[in-house]
Amino acid sequence: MKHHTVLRIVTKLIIPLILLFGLYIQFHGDYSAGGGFQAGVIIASGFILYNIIFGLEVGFSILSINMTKNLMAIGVLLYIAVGFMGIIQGLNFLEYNSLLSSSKEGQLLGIFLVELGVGLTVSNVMILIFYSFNNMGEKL
Amino acid sequence: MLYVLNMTLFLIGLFIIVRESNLIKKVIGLNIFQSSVFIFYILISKVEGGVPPIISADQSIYSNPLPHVLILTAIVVSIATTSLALALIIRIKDKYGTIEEDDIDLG
Amino acid sequence: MIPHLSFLLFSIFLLYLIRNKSFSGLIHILISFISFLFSIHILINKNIFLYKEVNVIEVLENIVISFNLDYLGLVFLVVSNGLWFMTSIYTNRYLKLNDYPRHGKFFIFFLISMMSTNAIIYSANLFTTFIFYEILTIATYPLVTFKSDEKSILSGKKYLYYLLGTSIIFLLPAIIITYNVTGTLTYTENGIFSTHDYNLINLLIILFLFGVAKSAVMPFHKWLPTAMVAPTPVSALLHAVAVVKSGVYILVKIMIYIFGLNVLKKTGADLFILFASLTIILSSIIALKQDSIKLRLAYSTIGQLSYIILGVAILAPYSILASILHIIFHALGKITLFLVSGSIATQTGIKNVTKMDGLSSRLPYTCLLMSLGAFIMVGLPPTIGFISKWYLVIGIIESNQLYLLILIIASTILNASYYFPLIYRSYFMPNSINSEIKNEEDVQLIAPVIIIGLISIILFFNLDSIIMFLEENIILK
Amino acid sequence: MNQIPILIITLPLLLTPILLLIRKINIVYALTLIVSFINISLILALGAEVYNNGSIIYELGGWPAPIGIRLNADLLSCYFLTFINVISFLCLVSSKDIIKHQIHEDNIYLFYIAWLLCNIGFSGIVLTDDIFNLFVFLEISSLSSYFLISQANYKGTLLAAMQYLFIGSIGAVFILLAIGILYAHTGTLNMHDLAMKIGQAKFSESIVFALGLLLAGVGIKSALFPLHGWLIKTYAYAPSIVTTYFAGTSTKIGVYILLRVFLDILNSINPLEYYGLAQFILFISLLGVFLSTLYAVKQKEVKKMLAYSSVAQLGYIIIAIMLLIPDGLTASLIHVVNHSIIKTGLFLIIAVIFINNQNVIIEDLSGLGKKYPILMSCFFILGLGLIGLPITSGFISKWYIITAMLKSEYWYFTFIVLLTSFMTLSYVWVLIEKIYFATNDNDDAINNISIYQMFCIITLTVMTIYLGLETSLTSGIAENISNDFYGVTGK
Repeated sequence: MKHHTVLRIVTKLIIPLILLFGLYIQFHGDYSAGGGFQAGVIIASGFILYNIIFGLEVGFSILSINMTKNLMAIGVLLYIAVGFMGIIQGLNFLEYNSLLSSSKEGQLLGIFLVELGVGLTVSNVMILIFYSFNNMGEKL
Repeated sequence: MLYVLNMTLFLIGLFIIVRESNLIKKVIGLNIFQSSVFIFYILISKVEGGVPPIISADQSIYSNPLPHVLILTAIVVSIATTSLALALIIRIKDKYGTIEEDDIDLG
Repeated sequence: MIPHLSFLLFSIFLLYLIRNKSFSGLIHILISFISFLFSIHILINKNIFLYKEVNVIEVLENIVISFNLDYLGLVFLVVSNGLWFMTSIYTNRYLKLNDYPRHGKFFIFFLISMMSTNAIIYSANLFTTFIFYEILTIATYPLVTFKSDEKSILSGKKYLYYLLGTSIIFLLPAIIITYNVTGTLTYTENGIFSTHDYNLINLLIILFLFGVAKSAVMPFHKWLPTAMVAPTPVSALLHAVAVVKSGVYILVKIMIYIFGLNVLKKTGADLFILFASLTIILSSIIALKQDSIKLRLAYSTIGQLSYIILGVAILAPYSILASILHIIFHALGKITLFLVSGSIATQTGIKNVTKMDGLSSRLPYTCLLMSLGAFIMVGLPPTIGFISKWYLVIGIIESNQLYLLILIIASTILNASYYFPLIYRSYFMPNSINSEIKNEEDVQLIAPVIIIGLISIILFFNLDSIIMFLEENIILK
Repeated sequence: MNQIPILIITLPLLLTPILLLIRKINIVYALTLIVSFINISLILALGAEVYNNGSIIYELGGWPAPIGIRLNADLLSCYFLTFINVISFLCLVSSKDIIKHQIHEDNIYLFYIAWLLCNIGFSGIVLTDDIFNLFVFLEISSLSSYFLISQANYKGTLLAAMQYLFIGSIGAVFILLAIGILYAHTGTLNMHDLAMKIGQAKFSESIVFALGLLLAGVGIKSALFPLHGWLIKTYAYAPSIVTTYFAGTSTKIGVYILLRVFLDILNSINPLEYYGLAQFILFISLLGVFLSTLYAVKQKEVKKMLAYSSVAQLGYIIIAIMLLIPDGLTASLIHVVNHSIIKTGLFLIIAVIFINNQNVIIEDLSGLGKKYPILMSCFFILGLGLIGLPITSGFISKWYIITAMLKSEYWYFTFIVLLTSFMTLSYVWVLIEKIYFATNDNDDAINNISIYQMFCIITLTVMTIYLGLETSLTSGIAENISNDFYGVTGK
């Protein structure tokens, strides 16, 4: 669809906005509506839009299938690593209070990192699903 | 009344899953089926006169936020199920050349 | 007890290691001899060994695998181990003459069967008995199907379904009910039932009677004739002595030590008498129609086993004495007959009664032994079979159940009418098939049988001591 | 010590992304095994702790209930955890040589990830103290199990996976809806809290509706009689090692949920007694036991035969529970473990010998007794266990089940149990006869059974005999649990 000029221009204009909105949702998740799940899906939708318009080859050059898998894994790892921080410091799993000196800031940092992990994983999973359905030959 | 509608949706979904032979339609039925339950959760979270549960000074009645959170998880599960089902359907199409359950010949 | 059992267990492994060697038969003889020595040792030092309970492992709450020996068990122990020794000599020769493959396997399972028989004799409670009862069934299965042809596999299946099936459907629930009602399964003097719920006891009696199908009480007797496809030593030792006798032994133990004679006096003894009498008569009638020697013997066994049950069920001291004597005497007589039929089949190929014409000229000693066995079975003097029947009659008179005399007389006539054709044909009918062939009688094959025959004759003239011993220790207790 | 419950879930969870990054078969295999092994030791430690000092409650993120999500490791959880993880470990150990033949090499790491996720799901279901979390873990395990099942390249595999997906999802949604209704009535999702509040909640028809939904959902998961169709297909068409794994675990999870929900959480309203549910299920299960045993007798395919036998054995378990007496619960708990071990062993032997063969018919077993003497003696012993003959663990469970039935008001049904166990004898014996007496005409080469697989099978066999002689591990703990269940409510 590269030759649809309107689509191309509009897409180029709109993708930064989508990503920005995704990031907004991501970072505001800890004290208002939103969070990693929604943000991940929104960011993925921006990326998928890009793929639809400019073709899969371009998409792969930015983010290959293996890369999405790796990022997915890293997202989960981040989540669990934060969880384990609590255990290492002698508290319960996912207890963030001790991440920083004051418990309130610790809470903030903890939920932020966890949401980041969730967002990373969700967006990459969405992209991966998109990729997989595109190359039907390749197995999930 | 809403609950009745909701349960109608529930039964429609169930009916499609059981009745349809086309696997894609079955997946759609499954989605309707699941959505009806999600809507049920949203219905029970509604509090008379409540507003969205974002804390502000001039409001004291909120809708119950917990079911929303729960249903978020359930939606994720539903997405996973759907995508897995679709992936399976693609492989079924590859292997048997059809997605009509009745036409698949195992013999 | 424990050394004896562990010796047998150890021997299984020994035999497994040498299973492919030709001398495994000799080892088997040696093992059986040592086992026999063990039983003699226990007999001599009975004051040390008897009534010493040994617990092995507590499986469930209050349910322990444990061993204990009483006088009743002692009698059976000596008989079965002695006959095992004799049969093992015979078996070794028999397998060689008949060219059976896989000797090693045969001896292993034979040994396992005898070990379980010994364990059944030693067992101190119903639970232990049940465990080894099942092991005995499974261990004899490969022996029944030893020929591995279609017929024997089919018979083996029938054998297994009958024995395991009845034990699953009748015996197991009977044991569980007993445990739940009484809280124990240990064999105790005078029984463990104190309940007066006679319906329950009658139900249990039926369950036990059908459940211990090894005692071959009708209607679950069919396995015994089908098991006759097995090689003769198996039929002889296991299906005339070890397996069926342990079935009867278990029933006798259940009657005396689980229900207790006092309870049986009030209710239930009639049930035993009813089924036993039916079995005695019906099996004799069926035996009349059998042409195959082994099948005739099998149906005769079914009838004779019910004599033992009948004897205990009459509940008079002398009838119980008769039962115990009959365990010994029937074992001696029937094993003689089976071994003889096996030697006849091995040496001449004759398996049917109608083909036995003039056999005595070909196998004189064998036929002599056969007549001896037949006399014991019918119960004619001067053989020991007469003694047990004598005491049974005394018991019947003592307990005033005179109608049973008719039964005894009828069954004796029937016994005679299906045993005498064997003797008549082999001695007095002219040999139809080429009478010129003079068979050499195989010494190794016939020697153990002669010994058993001699023992039975010697026993007849030295009965006082045995009866004294039994009276002192079992009846008067 | 008190971190153990979460570690049991998170350690494998931590491993999954790492595996996703590594993808090398051998390392993946080794790491999976190591983590599973660590898990088992953790579980044993946890079990010992719980047995001695009572249940451990773990608050995720330090939030107290009912706000936070908790894990609750009580005796029942530990009991299920232990055998599920041991079976998972044994199957994993023997999986390597089998799946190499069935799955494309590039996907093997995904296979192990899915396996781990499935096991995490099982562990999570058993450990969680939050009824919604139970649903989430259930879905985690179900989704990964759909994936695992679809990995074989047999003819009907994909369709079987698809059908399982649909019916499994329907079951899950039923459970979800039921949870929603319960939540609407009580306003809590925490199991302890729910257990307290459900008694005070106003009675209404919708609770009955929720119970029905729950029963249907759980019934699907545990292959309760009329809902067992998926089990036969999945067992027959899944990769053989997955069948082995599921035979011992997945349906038992259904049993766990049944126990947890109906006998623990909802105990205060006596759902089973009050609505006559117990009797209904009891009759249905009796019918189910009888019919599925009959089907098993008629089956020509070994895997389907064993699958029908599983349905029948699950029927025993459900029947024992539905007697609603402590002995019944004890019996069912004992049978859960014993049957798992026996069935896993049987399926594992089939899986190891017939690596590429989905359609194993009875004739294929001909003459195996000579080819694999040790394996087949294990098969024989496990078969005896399935029948329930003495000195195997199957005997102990049968003893308890019959005892329980005789003690209950349904003693006259004992006859059906006895009859079906006789029928079990008949179909097991058909196999054994084939193994030892039939001569085989096709000279297939003897598979190389690796020493690990041998080790697993022998371990399972030895466990069968050990649990048949020394019962304090099963019946002792099971009695404790059922006393807890029935003691507290004073029945």
